[in-house]
Amino acid sequence: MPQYAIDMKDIVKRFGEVTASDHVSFMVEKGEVHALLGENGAGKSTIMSMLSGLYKADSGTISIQGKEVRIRSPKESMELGIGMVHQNFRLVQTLTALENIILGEKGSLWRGTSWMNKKKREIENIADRFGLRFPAGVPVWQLSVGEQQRVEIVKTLYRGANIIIFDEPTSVLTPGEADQLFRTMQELKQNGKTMIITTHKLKEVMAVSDRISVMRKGKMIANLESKNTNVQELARLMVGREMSNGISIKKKQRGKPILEVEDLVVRGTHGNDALKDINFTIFEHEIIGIAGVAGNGQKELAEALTGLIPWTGGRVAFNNANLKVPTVKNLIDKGIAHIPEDRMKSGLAGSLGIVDNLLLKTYRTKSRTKYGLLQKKKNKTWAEELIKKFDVRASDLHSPVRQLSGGNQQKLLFAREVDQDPKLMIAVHPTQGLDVGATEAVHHMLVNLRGSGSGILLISEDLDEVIQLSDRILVLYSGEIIGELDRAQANKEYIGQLMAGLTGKEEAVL
Amino acid sequence: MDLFILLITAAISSGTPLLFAVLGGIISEKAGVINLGTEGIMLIGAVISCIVFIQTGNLFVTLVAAVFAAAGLGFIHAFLCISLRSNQIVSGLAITLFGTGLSAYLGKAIAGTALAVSVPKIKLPWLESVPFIGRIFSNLDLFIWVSVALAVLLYLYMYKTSLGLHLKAVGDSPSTSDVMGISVAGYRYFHVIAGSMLMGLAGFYLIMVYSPNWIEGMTAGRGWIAIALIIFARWNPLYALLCAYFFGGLDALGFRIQLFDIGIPSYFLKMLPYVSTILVLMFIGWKNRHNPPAEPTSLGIPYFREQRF
Amino acid sequence: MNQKITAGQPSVPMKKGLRRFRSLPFRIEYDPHKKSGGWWIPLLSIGAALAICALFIALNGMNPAVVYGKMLQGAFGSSFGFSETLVKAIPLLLCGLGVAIAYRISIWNIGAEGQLIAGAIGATAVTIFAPNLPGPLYIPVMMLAGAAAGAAWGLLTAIPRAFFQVNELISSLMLNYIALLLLDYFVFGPWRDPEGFNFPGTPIFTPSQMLATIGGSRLHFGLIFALIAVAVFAFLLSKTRWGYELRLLGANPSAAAYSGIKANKHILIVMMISGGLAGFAGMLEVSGTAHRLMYGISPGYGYTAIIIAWIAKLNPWAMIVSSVFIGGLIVGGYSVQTIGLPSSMSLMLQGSILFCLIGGEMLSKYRLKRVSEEGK
Amino acid sequence: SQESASDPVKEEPAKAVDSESTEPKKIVKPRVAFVYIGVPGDGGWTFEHDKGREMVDETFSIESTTVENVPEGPDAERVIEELAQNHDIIFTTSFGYMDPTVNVAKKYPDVVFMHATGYKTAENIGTYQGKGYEPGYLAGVAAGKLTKNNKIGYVGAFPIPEVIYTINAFTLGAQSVNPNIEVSVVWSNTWFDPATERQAAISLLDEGVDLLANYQDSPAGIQAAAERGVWGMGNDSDMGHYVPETYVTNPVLNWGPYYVEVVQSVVDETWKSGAALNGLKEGMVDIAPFGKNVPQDVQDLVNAKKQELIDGTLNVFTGPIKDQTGEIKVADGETVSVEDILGMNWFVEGVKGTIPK
Ligand SMILES: Nc1ncnc2c1ncn2[C@@H]1O[C@H](COP(=O)(O)OP(=O)(O)OP(=O)(O)O)[C@@H](O)[C@H]1O
Ligand SMILES: Nc1ncnc2c1ncn2[C@@H]1O[C@H](COP(=O)(O)OP(=O)(O)OP(=O)(O)O)[C@@H](O)[C@H]1O
Ligand SMILES: [Mg+2]
Ligand SMILES: [Mg+2]
Repeated sequence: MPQYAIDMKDIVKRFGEVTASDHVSFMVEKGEVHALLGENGAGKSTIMSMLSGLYKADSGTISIQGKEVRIRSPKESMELGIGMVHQNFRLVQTLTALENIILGEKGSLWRGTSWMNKKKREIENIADRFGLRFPAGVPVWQLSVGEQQRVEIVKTLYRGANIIIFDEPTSVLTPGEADQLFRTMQELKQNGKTMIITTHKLKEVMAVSDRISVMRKGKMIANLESKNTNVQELARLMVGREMSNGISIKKKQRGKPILEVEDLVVRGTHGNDALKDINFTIFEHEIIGIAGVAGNGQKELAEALTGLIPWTGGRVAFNNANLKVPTVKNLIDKGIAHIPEDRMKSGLAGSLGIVDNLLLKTYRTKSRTKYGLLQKKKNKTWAEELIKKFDVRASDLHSPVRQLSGGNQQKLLFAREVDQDPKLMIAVHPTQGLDVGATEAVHHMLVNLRGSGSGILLISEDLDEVIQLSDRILVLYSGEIIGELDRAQANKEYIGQLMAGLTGKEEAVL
Repeated sequence: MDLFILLITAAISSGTPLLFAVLGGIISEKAGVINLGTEGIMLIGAVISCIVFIQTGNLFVTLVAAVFAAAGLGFIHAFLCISLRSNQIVSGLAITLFGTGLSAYLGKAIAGTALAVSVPKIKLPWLESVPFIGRIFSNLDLFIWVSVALAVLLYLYMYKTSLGLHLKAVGDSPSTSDVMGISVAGYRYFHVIAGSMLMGLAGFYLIMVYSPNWIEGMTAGRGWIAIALIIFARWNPLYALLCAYFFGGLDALGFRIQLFDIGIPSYFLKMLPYVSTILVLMFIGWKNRHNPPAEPTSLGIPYFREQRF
Repeated sequence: MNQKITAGQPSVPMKKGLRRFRSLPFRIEYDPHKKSGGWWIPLLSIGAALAICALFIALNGMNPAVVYGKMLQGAFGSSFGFSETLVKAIPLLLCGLGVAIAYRISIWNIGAEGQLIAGAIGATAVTIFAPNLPGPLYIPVMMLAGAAAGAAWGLLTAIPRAFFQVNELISSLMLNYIALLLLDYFVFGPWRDPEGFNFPGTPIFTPSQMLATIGGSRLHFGLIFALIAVAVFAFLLSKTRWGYELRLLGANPSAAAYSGIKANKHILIVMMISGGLAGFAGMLEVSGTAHRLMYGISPGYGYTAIIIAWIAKLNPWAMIVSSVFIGGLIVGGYSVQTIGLPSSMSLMLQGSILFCLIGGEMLSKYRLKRVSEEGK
Repeated sequence: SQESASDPVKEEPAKAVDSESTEPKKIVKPRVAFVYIGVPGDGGWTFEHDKGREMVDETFSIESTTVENVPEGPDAERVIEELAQNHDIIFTTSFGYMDPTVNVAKKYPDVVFMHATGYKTAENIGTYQGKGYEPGYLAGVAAGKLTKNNKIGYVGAFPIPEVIYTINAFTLGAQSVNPNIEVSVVWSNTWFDPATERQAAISLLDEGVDLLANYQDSPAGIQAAAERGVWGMGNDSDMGHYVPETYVTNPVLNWGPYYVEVVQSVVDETWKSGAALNGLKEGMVDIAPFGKNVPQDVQDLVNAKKQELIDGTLNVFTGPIKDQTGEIKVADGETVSVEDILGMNWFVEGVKGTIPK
């Protein structure tokens, strides 16, 4: 009988009405990399959080390294040698990356500059070693999501543990970084560490894991050896139905230009130019993909084009008319839709219900309000239709949308944005953190939108996604477009180089 | 020059009771708990000081008693806000109501009793000959130095020690602190109670040095001013020092302008500290318009580990 | 730095034989999903508060039952007492609504006191500067002036907040003191009743400047306006487009920005309404009860209003209850003095009731949770 | 005896209330109530009224009702009305209770209302007030003798006549023994805020005054003075115990005998409405016992002046009196009428300070 590093038996965990873990048993052998799969909301994070001491199980037993334990706090979990990379980053936004990493460290009370410098070197070494670089001395709120993810991982590695849990560590990493992380995991495995990982990227799962557990709706439904399975089977297990094999995109004749961007300059939060002399045009029936490592101006591009931040130079024309003082409201009225980078931060109001969230963009229109009064009844039926059409699964229309799973939140967002009949859709990381089923749904929605004549600006770090969906791909590097490819030219390796700032052209010239 | 020196002296003396309370408020809010009970806690500190001093005549015993009585109220606030996760605003207001009432109740018997107290003055003869600062600093009472030392120590504590880093983390992101093994409730309890102790110390100072006899409601709104000054000081103990003196100084300045007899009604002169605070804040706000607010991010929000955000 | 991966060494030492004791089959646990209890929770809480204070009262040598009886009777037991309680509840309710609307978009307005005073000054200004208006015009004009002055005072908080990032907690508090001093200036200075032997107050209003009262009591028609304000407030927030914008702004400011809502515009509007309501209350106070502007026109209504708003959880209808309740507590607090209880006791009682109310409510969110399910 | 000062509002003093005598109900134990603006523990205004109340309680073996901390607005009216429902006589002890008292008195004709420091009387309302300027003058005499540099400070509470005439009387008293003195006035705009009052005092002390008088109820001002070894005078009650070394004296109020007298007259059914303005002679006002370091000659001089005031040979506000601009305000030999004293809003020459207009 193998010695389990983790042996969870018959775990039940309820949140109010929801049973997130329904008599789940979960075993992880010593020294293996174990992947935990499941749809959004299947209960993966819940299981992991019970190991990390965040949640307390209602019933069931947990044994670590063969000893039955009761984990009552993250601290106790740490004492048991468990470390976790959290899906919702556990970072203090106002502290620097360095301070975040050393947070909670006991020992030296006095934090003089020399001590801090020593730690900084130590941490930069680790970051270098794992290929997860980030500026250590800058407050976290100034970092991009990708950088934050790297901090979160380095933090856990720095603290050390015998059992390391990675809850969706790769959803905002570049492919290169993800590969590096997998290599690190192999190395850790060699050192005898036990690891659990969740990710919605099934190829990654196959590459990195030794064994796989699959959950669905709070129940543990399968436990397999990686070498005895394949991506299709996993997808079917997770979703409970057969998955199609990607989407085929029909070639479309592009139409009139919708958005022309000329020499656009946008100032970033640090006062430097986040975007420099950007030029591109989006046509009808066209998806333009923006590839690039997070923090190279994607966020600013999306925000400038939706009126959230002003631009400092250049010209933007929409439907052949120059945009003068673009306000958010103005651009919404003109037909620009936006799927923001962080759906819970700015896309949705978590404490409000579905109807209120669906109204966010259209509440000013005649059909939603009349004489300043909300058309309560009408809006409700409208919302019901929308969530049916977009397959948003929710228990009722009024409970806070924060309770929806990530996938359903994203579908809700799409429902709202697509319902405006947008001429232009700006979608930022639209499938981040979504399970295979939800990702497929989102891709379908984007393709359908393209089919109906809209232009789409797709900003994503998922290269596969960009290559699969885009008619043309622009690569952003430090605020500039350093490469443009069309679908035929798209090649993962070459784009990867461009993303790293190597144009290659220079070499050719030389 | 003379006027200036006198004004600075007055600023220090009228800023000091505020300073204690502001420092108390700062550490409490740094941990994420707003304490609107300052006024009530100061009053309890004052009345207990008075009672104990009449009984014992010992300054140190009095101080300890005042500080611990204040800690008692602080504990109630901490329990309600941290363990029960109640609304911090209401709890603080309740502390003020209760503290005001209780202090009046306890002080009934001793009202009007003069305290024969002499707070030691720190004489610095070597400073006396220094032209400007000599006159200001060579003969201040012990507790002014205590308050200054507290401000400096708290500054070092908050910005230069691991505990201070943890404190900031707890106030900004309790959920992160929790997973990093920092006891959120522990830090919050400790700092709310310690903050209340400082507020009690403010009451102690008010009655022992400022006006050595108990009068009902003798804080006359200073607790509220202190709460406002926390924000003014941007949660920084050293700024708190400046802000308290700035506020105290303007308060004192008003009376002096009255003496110049330039025909501005005294009411308007008394507005001086309030109006200038707003104006200064507008200036600071304009300067910092691109920075995130200095306020602890989770101020006023109870923490529950299993809560999703 | 050695090349070995640091992650190999846990920075926290492993503990052998981690605390493991037989624990009870139940544990007490906070459950945010639990609906807060029924009507009996507040009653129970108030009961607990009364029990605590009974101790102090008994220590004071009095019978708690007698004291509480007197208190209840004083506040609600007679038409006189009840009408007085309502008189108190009017400004509390209006100011409570005012601060609540600001709190809904996370503007921590604690300046209702100053806004009320500004309203009182504004309404009185009408009587001073327009002594010859046709009688029936006075009340409406004074109402407008009061609300406008309160709104202007609210703007003084809103503008620094919207354009200079000045925390409204501090500016609204400072403005309270400024308003008080302004009041002092007027009543001790230029507006002092020349016939009044320098009593710090304006001349008494003429009958056409006073609000009509109901029956023989001092309860004035401000009550009707306060109730209308509640209804309007509730309607606006739940039924209108504007209410929706506020809801969104309160729930998630960056989502609001993303939908094209201008936060600053709403901060200005909301603070004008918030101040306007308090200013209106100020008008009612001078015209309805004090009948002149005088020193100390408000015994802290603006501050008490914060309590009114919070214990009603910002719900306008619930604020009717909370304002009458707190109003009764204050009125009853004076009543019990007539049987010898010191005034301090009523403050202590108010404090204890608040403690118990909020504590009791949260306590009801705890439940006994079964730790292990045997069998299965 | 109840000296009726000429009633400033009513045309004539109220005539005997005889509506009551049609149905005589003998009061055995008078039911007495007091409404206080502050708390007895304020050590000043309310403290003195409460001392008076104690005297009433002792004399009649009763326990009178007190309601403290009653704001001068709608609350006052309610409290007074509630008391009127079951009391025979109600003392309302702050100026701001005037209108509430009048309003309630209309509804309760059988109850006697006594309003301190007001000016509106009615058949069942009497007013009473001490001649604060008499002891104020005496305090000034002591101050004039004691000051060495002729700089005297005065922290005024609010710029109302009561305070203004006391400051004027104080200044006149000081000038009577020392024409060169100057009285600097600073307004604290508080009755009861030790920290502010202390700052106000310090601003004067920094100016170099060597004697400081205060009108507020808290001893904060004289305590600040004592720290610098400067003579101090308070107000309303004997504040000697706070600063025994530097205390001079100050005006005090003494309501007890008057209260007993009024209650007795109500019991005897001889009470009549009126506006009592009583001075040193009647004992309603006095000066506190001298501090232990006040030289005997100063004490003697003040006592002599006191006797003159009692005898009526000395009148505080007798001309010539100049105002701050140096203009003659009261001609030689003339005296200021009671109405004008009670409404005084100008400073005499020698006062440095402004009255906000
Ligand atoms: N803190 C919480 N409070 C309330 N309910 C929760 C909480 N955490 C999880 N749940 C519930 O548990 C269920 C499982 O959530 P969990 O986060 O474990 O899913 P997941 O498998 O990690 O999904 P994803 O792939 O989106 O991360 C959800 O349906 C949710 O209702
Ligand atoms: N505060 C909450 N209260 C109740 N249920 C919640 C709460 N937060 C999340 N859930 C539940 O958690 C489940 C999973 O949601 P979750 O937040 O994990 O989505 P998500 O997949 O994590 O999004 P992402 O992967 O992008 O972070 C949902 O089914 C939802 O019901
Ligand atoms: Mg998860
Ligand atoms: Mg999730």
